[in-house]
Amino acid sequence: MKPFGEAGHLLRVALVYALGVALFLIVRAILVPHSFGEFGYYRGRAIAQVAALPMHFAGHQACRSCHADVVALKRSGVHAGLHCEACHGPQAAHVANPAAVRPVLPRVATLCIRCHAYNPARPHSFPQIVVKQHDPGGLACNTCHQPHSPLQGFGKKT
Amino acid sequence: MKPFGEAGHLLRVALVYALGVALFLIVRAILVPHSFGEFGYYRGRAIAQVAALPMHFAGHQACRSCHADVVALKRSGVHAGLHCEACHGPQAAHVANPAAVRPVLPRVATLCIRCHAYNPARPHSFPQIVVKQHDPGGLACNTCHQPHSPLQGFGKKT
Amino acid sequence: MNITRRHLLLLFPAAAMSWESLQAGAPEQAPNYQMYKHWWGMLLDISKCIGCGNCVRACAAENNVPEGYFRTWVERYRVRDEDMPYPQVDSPDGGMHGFPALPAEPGVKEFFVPKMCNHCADSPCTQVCPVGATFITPDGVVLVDKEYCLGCRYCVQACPYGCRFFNPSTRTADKCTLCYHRITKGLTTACCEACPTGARQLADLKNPNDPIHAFMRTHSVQVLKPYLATGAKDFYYDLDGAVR
Amino acid sequence: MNITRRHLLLLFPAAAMSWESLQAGAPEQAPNYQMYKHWWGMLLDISKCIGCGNCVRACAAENNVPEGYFRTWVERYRVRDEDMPYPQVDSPDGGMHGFPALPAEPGVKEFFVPKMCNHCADSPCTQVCPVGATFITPDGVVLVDKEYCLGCRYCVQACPYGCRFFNPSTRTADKCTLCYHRITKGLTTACCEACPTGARQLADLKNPNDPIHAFMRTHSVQVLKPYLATGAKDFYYDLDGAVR
Repeated sequence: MKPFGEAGHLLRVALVYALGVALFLIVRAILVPHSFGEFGYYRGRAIAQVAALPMHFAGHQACRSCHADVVALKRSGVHAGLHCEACHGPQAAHVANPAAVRPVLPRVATLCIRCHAYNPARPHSFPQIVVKQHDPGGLACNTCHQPHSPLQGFGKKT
Repeated sequence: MKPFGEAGHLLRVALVYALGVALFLIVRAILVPHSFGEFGYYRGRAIAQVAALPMHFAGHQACRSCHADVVALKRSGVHAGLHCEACHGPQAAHVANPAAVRPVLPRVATLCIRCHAYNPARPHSFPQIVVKQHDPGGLACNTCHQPHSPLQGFGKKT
Repeated sequence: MNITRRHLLLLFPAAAMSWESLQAGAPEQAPNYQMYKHWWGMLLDISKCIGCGNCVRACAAENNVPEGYFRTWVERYRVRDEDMPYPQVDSPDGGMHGFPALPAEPGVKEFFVPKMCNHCADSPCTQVCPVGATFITPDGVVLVDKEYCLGCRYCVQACPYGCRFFNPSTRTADKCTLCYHRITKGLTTACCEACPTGARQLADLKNPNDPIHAFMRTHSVQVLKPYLATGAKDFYYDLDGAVR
Repeated sequence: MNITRRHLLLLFPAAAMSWESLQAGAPEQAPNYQMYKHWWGMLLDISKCIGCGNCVRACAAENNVPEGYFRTWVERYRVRDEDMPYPQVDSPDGGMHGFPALPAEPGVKEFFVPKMCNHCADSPCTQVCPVGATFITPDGVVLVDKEYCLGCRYCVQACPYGCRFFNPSTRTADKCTLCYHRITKGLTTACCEACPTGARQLADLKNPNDPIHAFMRTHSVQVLKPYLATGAKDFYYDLDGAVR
């Protein structure tokens, strides 16, 4: 006795269809990353991968534990708003291994004028100098100015 | 002898065409205003017609010849920037005929608070009052304030 | 018009046209006013606008603007924090009678924005007029020729700033003339005359001594809908991103 | 992946999908960082930008941006008087090495404009990606999945702000991550860290105590190209109408 009577050919079609579905699901399971769709139409784990990238700037909170004196000096002057790495560059490697990685001192000759050379496009209230008039002798800026508190000793807010 | 030989029918067609052109030019000359196209694709005289419209505000230059004292008082106080007609309304008719057209005095009760009632949408530096707190007695503003120089006698810039 | 058939037959169409323009003559202007020496605009300083409505009333009085219609108006914006694209805007009676203070809400910024025709150098309203009844003058003011306007309202639809209306009494398009009858006589506009704080300043962009040039060189200024490239000449200072 | 044919035959497609999402698990985040509690943006104060290029250099150092490409850059605008629609703009090396002063011209206003990804809430770049390799995180940062990106460059074309580029070394689309690896650890971005004047301020719009809220309530702020309705989250203060 045939269990499906005359419908045996329908059963065979259904089996082929089921095999097709199975194949689709296998291929899909292999190709679609696990976390796809977790937060939206993208691979959710990509977020964590970007978040795990290495840092090069340590961030201004890192400096004070060792350089409290310089941070305090800076905070007392017109450079209070500057973060250390704005001038000293990325120092995450130095923070991770202070003894082995020694920061290079910035070259004052190019560092200071990067911000303070006169440029008509700068806000007029920002302190700017015409280098040749301000310093005809070609002295280094830190001959007169303490870089961490540049108006110290000039009779103004130090 | 026919002057155009066998071409007499062409002459007649040309005459009909010339009549059509003439009719077009007559109709055009009647319908298109003279000044159309003088400055652009519009009736040039329309400019003069708009320029000839009557004025209702006389303009702040007109007041001083008769009211030099008030203008001087106003100029000495915080209302220096106000033009007379900002409060007194359009006075061209009065300027044209000072004797016949007498300006109506503005109602202080509504005039002052129009600008000086507190409104959170106003610039915070603009002087504003909460009427009920500033004047619990319901006095008219000009009981204490000289409208043309409202801080006169208040120990400030008069 | 004394044009006989005989005259016309002698003229070619091109000659007829040049002859006509010879006949036209200069318009009657205020003495000494030379159109080509001016290019008018307006400076609107939002940081000074107190929403008193003086400008709206002055404009209505000067120009007989019918009740319920406005050639200039003031809008009050209420913007919740960084939610710029969705401001609340109201303008009761165009701001003519001022703005009743609304109950304060935390995190909501309020300010007033005066609005009026931008007297665009490349104005959409002028471009769509089928008969040349609206135009920009050589001194940069967009005007309506009330004798010529058909009242088709194309220009009302074309203005991206909503500055035009159909005047029910004249049955023509109507709009701000920048008080052309005043500025050609050396006066300022009625709205500027009545503004108590200097939030509106008529500006002659062709006059190198006009204070607008110094202001523009030292301040950040915006026009409304710059992406439409209309050449708008209402310059706004302190414009918030919420304003459309 | 241990899925036998027998298992699969027992599962309907819908069941298979929900089972997969169960398997996915939470991403590895910095401890204590909860994505849904933040919504990141940036405040850029043009009145404070001095064009020193610190931000551009810091970004390149922090994110290994290849030479000649920029995730952030600074533009110098030169605007002649009211001629807003036609500014001169330059950005030599993205402003990385500063801007040599140009000879002064009368009537010309100059200023700097820092630019970077706007981390749009409805970003065109995300919408066009055919594979879902670019996306906005639940905390509002538009990122690129470098493992998934095909390098088709649709997103580079779609960004109306020109903030994306094709990275020739990774051969994928590249862009500002808003230093996602820093801000999820409680630090600010490299560009903000290096900015000497505070012209750039990272802003958490979901944090009611973030200073941006007080700033926005008391200042007029703009976004770039608001008419594109991208939901841009770089808020500019003191923006001139010349800036596109």
